[in-house]
Amino acid sequence: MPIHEKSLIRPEDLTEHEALEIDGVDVSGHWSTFIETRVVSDYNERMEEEIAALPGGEYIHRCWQCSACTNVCTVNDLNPDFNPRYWIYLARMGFEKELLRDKDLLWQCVSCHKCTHACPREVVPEGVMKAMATWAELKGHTAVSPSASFDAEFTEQIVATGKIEEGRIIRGFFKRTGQPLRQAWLMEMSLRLAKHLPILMGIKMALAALFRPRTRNWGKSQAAIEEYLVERDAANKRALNLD
Amino acid sequence: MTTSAPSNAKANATVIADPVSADAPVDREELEQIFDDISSHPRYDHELNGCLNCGICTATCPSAHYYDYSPREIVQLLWTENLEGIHDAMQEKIWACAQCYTCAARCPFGNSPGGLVMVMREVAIKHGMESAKEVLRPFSRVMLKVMSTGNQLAPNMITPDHFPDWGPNISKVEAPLNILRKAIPMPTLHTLETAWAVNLKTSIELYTIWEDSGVLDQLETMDENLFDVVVDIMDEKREDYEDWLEEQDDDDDDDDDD
Amino acid sequence: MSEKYKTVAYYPGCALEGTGHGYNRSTKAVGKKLGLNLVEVPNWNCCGAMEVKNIDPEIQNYLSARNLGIVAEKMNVDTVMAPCNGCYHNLKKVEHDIAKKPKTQEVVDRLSQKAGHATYQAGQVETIHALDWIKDAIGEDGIRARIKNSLKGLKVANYYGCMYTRPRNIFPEKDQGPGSESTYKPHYMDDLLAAAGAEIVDYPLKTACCGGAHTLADSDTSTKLVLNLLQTAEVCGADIIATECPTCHSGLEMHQVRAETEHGIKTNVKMLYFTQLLGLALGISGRKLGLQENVSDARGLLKEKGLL
Amino acid sequence: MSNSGEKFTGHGEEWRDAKLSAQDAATATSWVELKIDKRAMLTNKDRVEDVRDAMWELEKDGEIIVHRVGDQHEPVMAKTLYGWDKKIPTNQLWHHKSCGQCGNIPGYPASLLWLMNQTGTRYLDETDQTSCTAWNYHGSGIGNIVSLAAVFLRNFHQAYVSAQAEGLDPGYYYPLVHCGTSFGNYKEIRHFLMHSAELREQVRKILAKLDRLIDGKLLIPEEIVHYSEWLHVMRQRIAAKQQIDASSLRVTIHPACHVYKMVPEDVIYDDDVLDGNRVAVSTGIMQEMGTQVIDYSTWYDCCGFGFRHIISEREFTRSFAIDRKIKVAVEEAHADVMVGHDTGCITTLDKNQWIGKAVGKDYALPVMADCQMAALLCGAHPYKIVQLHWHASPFEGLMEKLGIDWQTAKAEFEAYLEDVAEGKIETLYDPKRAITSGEGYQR
Amino acid sequence: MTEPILIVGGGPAGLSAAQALSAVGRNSILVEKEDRLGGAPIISGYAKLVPSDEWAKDAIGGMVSRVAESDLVDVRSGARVTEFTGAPGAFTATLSNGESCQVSAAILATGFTHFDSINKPEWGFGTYPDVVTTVQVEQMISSGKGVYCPSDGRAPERVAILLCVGSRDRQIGREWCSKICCTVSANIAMEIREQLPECSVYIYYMDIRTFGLNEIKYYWRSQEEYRVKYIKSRVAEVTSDGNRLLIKGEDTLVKRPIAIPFDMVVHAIGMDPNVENDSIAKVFGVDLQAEGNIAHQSNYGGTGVTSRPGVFVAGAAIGPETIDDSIAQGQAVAMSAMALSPLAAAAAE
Repeated sequence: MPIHEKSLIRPEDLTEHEALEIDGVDVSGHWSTFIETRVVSDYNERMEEEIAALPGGEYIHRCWQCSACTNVCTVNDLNPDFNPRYWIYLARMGFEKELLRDKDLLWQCVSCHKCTHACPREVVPEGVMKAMATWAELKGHTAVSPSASFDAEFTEQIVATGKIEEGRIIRGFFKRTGQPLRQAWLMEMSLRLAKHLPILMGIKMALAALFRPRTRNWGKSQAAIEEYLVERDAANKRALNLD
Repeated sequence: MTTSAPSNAKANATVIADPVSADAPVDREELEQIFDDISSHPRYDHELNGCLNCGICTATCPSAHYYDYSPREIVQLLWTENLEGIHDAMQEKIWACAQCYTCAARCPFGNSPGGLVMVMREVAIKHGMESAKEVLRPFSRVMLKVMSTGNQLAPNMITPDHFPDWGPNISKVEAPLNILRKAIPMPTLHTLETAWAVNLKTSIELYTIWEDSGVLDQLETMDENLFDVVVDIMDEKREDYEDWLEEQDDDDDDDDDD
Repeated sequence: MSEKYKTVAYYPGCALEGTGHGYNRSTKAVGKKLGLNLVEVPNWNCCGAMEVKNIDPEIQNYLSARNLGIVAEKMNVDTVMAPCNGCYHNLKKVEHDIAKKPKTQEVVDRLSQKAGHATYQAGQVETIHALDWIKDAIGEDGIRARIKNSLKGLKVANYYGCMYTRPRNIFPEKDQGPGSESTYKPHYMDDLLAAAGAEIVDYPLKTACCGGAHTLADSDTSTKLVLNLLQTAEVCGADIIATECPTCHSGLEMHQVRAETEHGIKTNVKMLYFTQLLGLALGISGRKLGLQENVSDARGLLKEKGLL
Repeated sequence: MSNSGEKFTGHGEEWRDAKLSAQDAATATSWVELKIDKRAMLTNKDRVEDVRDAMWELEKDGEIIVHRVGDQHEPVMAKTLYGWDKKIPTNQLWHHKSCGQCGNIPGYPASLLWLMNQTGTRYLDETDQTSCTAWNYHGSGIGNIVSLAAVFLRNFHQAYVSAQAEGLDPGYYYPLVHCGTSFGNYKEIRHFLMHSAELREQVRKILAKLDRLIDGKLLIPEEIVHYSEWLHVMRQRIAAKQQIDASSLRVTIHPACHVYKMVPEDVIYDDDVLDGNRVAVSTGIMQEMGTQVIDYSTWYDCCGFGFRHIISEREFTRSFAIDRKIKVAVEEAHADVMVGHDTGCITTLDKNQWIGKAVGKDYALPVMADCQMAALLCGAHPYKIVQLHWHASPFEGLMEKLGIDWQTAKAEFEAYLEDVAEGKIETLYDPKRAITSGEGYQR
Repeated sequence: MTEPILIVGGGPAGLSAAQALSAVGRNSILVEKEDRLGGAPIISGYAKLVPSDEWAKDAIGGMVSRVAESDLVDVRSGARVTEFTGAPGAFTATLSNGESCQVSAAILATGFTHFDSINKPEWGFGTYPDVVTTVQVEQMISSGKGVYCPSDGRAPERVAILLCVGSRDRQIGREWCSKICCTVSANIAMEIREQLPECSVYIYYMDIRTFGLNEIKYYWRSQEEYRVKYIKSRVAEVTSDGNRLLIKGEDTLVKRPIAIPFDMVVHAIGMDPNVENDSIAKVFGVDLQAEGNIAHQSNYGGTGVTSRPGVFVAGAAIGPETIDDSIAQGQAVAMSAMALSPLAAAAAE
């Protein structure tokens, strides 16, 4: 007889044998199905420290679970599984397995800062979510997210020249994430713009694409930032016990 | 979304639909009737006083070990009169409860979440809910047994066919069941069809209780076939008993003749 | 009219040299018309936007601090105006962090020293938004006095986005009672455009998010959020959504197109920078305000309303 | 603080002593200037109601008649959770059997009756009784307070009048409930009955039809007594009959939820058993008989029976029984046996071990009831009386540890089965007494 | 000349009343059943008090010596009042040591009794040596030995503090909030973290009631500075696997059952009514509240007024109370007793 409340059990917690005979007795299927417990049996006390050490995570320990962040969250409105309050808690107590169930949601924060605005304890949930996403990437639980690719592309351009150019960002991002540049909606946008864009403007934008806008005498700033980034990268890895 | 987009037609105000499930919406009236039946149940006020949301009930709940089931949630749904949530819980969650009543032994407010689950199960049956029917289906064998004899379980029900998962050693001595039963040193247990020998009159008294307490009506709502079978068996037993009574009268008459 | 903000340092930021060019043009044109001087920060660099912060918040602070440092050291003004919400936010943020977090000051000092320029200390420069600039320097009365072409009959929803108001603690001047800007229900743009004659619709999503950070990284989310903004504006009866940020503005435009091409959902509301609307009221030509550079082309509508 | 090795500290011989110095121990406990009675606040009945007080009121008002535990029942007083008294009758007992016990663990009631024979206890085991129907109610939801109450009072009425069949006065026998669920259910229902005039009226109507009223009134038992309570108060007398040394036996107790968690204020806690910190039954007799009672981390957990689950969702039952009980008893407590005091628990824990092989959880822990173990230690025949062959868990090793020659016993039993087939049946009491009315009744 | 005022109980409230009376030149007789003054903070060996952070032996000890040194306070320790007769202005108190005295009024500062955790056996106290109470941890700290597991003296690596032990629990007839345990527990948690920086401390709570400024100093600070973790869960049972203690709970914020190992479990025990309240009530002829504390009338007409004219009550004898508030009440009630007694005496003449 099948389990009536099956939707209340996670599939990975069920052990079933399609065909099984023990001591000459056929106990296939539900006759030998076992359920694994969902009880959390320990705290992982390293996890909070690890996330606190990553950029944005430093105030995670302040959270007292009032849920103001989740209540105001833009993305939570679209997807109730996107729950900063809950994730912060999981990270604090080290419920690693649980947090990883949502690993592909963590990066979807749109940085609207509503949570940071609402938080009575200045936890900066937005930063903590970024730190958690970074944690999941550095630990190898997730691939580099589109959002992180975008951040990297963006930052690299700034570090290199002191400024960004939007066309170059778009091209660089699509290249990094292996997407075609000729996306229908972008084509349509360009088309509409071209309809009424004066030729002069077109030329200017094309020039900007060729000759990257840059801040003069940027070299020393670039070197200083790059040095800091190497330091930071090493610190992140150290905090996570990675080599 | 923060405000509903105009293209989304507003749901009919009298119908509550779960935005993420494809299940048919339930009438508000039906939801209210269900809650009314729960909250007016004679057990209800005994079992629910308030709630501190402390979680001790779920902490100690065996079902919560395996199911995404939480007595605390059940209590909260009832205490906050969350009609949709109550209806939803009655589809699946209330059947996860193992009825051990550890929750009741622990609750600092003196609630009995397990008792509330029983109330909800009774009401699920009253409303002929599909969930209740589904749960009852595999239970019908023991149900028939208890309703028609007064014993929940009979020795001949425990067979390898029905309990392969209990292994090859249901009995460790090879002998026919009736012999093994007779080797029990209690005369009342020399039975196969019932756990102990039940007096015919006793079964009939129990049947009267089923009739007069509304249990038979419950059964009829849930499983008409089973209901018919039970009624047939009991009618027959009543006849047998009447016959026997008449015989007794005759015997008495005979005695008088002596 | 006060002398306040008569001359301010102008920090346009990267977007105003790209997709936000219309904002750049209209801001300068409006300033000129109002007799306010904008002096561009020499050799500025990107503020770091949202993205650098995600790599490391202190690098972003350094980037923003470098710009403030230039204003403090090389320009004879004590105020810098940033029309872009992102830039404005970041300059405000570094001001806050330098004042409150020793670590930020330490990193900014260290990197500035290595880069060979003066470091920035809290309190040297005041950062304002284009809205503060016009609101405080000219005010509603000043606008009313200069109207050539009232926006009467134009129904406008004002959209401020996230970075102009959140989080509260980096905007100590906001939420200070009557007259001050509100983080919960900002009104500077409403005040100015109302003074210019526009009919301001009650728009509940003034500070909702357009998903600008994920325009490319998670386009579906951005489209959903933008569509909600657009459809709600239409429900509220707006012809125009007035914007005050190049990222929000282009986000609304891009995802309006995307909703149409990818999901077949068409919306008609048009986006205009608030400076473009103000400029029209002040009698500046559409071309000088860069109306032709907007993807959502409002010129037909404006002609209908007799504003062009 | 328990800091003497003598006291129950849980884990048998290897348990670490607290090793507090006398001064530390004094400091640690000096703040308790006065040993406060168990749940002192509740001994004051102004704050928590004792349902028996409500019964006396109703009886005074002429609404009910209370079936008393009288001197003839030779009661022994026990202390309950709040320190209240509970009268446990020790003689003239009416066996209210358990469907699950009789159905598949017949050695359970047989051992109990055998112990009564050994201790000279008079009793009646008769056919005029039904299941309490609470298993059905908790499992399916079919049934209700009215039906449960009517079944309860019908059975207890029969207990009251049964002696008339032997020409004795009504009330001669006092009902002794075998099943933990019946015990919990009857107590719960008695509480509802005492608090609802409407319920009493509904039940009165039904019982009137069945001719089960006394002077038109409901008959309510003064005490609802579980067999394990009888065993507990009889433990010294039973231990006096012990024939087999059990000091090497590591016993884990599985207390039954419906015995000690339902209506907890009526449950026996004995200062001499586990320091009064846990329910006393089963542990008390096992300690009295010299076994090592071993604490384990899931002591408070239920068995996983689940009422409907044992029938139709055994995935839950077997998972819980093995993970939370059997595995812990074997791996943590190194137990030789698990001893319980309720039908469902014994069934669940006994029958659901073998299937653990399917997932590499291969345990073999004998499971039996306290009275079965007590009977065994008093020399009862492991097959003819204790009927261990009905148990699925292996018990042969346990018997070897106790020095019982099970092969010989089994051979004796197999030989006896041949006698049975020929109608030569041995019973614990005169079969005629089992029928008190109707067909087959002989005075 | 009016008779002295009788004060029963030498804890914070009683000491404070005596101090107040002697400050205005009134005589008092202070009867204490123990052989020394100080009440729970001294007799039970509290460590640092909240919210002053002063050691109990200094803070309360100071009060004791001020009272002991006062010529106007007649201290009778090791004695109980066995009889109390008369009327306001002219009462006669008989003591257990056979003495008797004439007093004009009485102040009952008889305090409370710590909840005895033995009455909540499923939380392991009395069964496992490493399950202790907040009072015991206070004693470990105040004795200078530091926090250790009683079973083998080792320093715990992980400690759980369970709040509301003996409070807010109908199962054991104690529905009240004991008011101070949240704050005291946060304080103890910080003390443990300070002494044993490698030890993690978790507090299992239903609500956190560090009222008023204690919020900052205890609840917030314990997290921000000491990284104490708070778990919203009322624990079901504390058992042992033979090595470590196991806490079984539901983390209600994650809606998941948890079973977490700990080295030491601390019961934040609540405040029961004084176990002797029945006899105290009988001797003084005052009413008790349903919960068992000494009943007092509303404060609007006078502080600490009991059902018997001329007999007043202050501090934890009324119900769970903080030390600071007990002290304030002691002083306030001294005023009530003083104001009443000359009037009553005059009326009696």
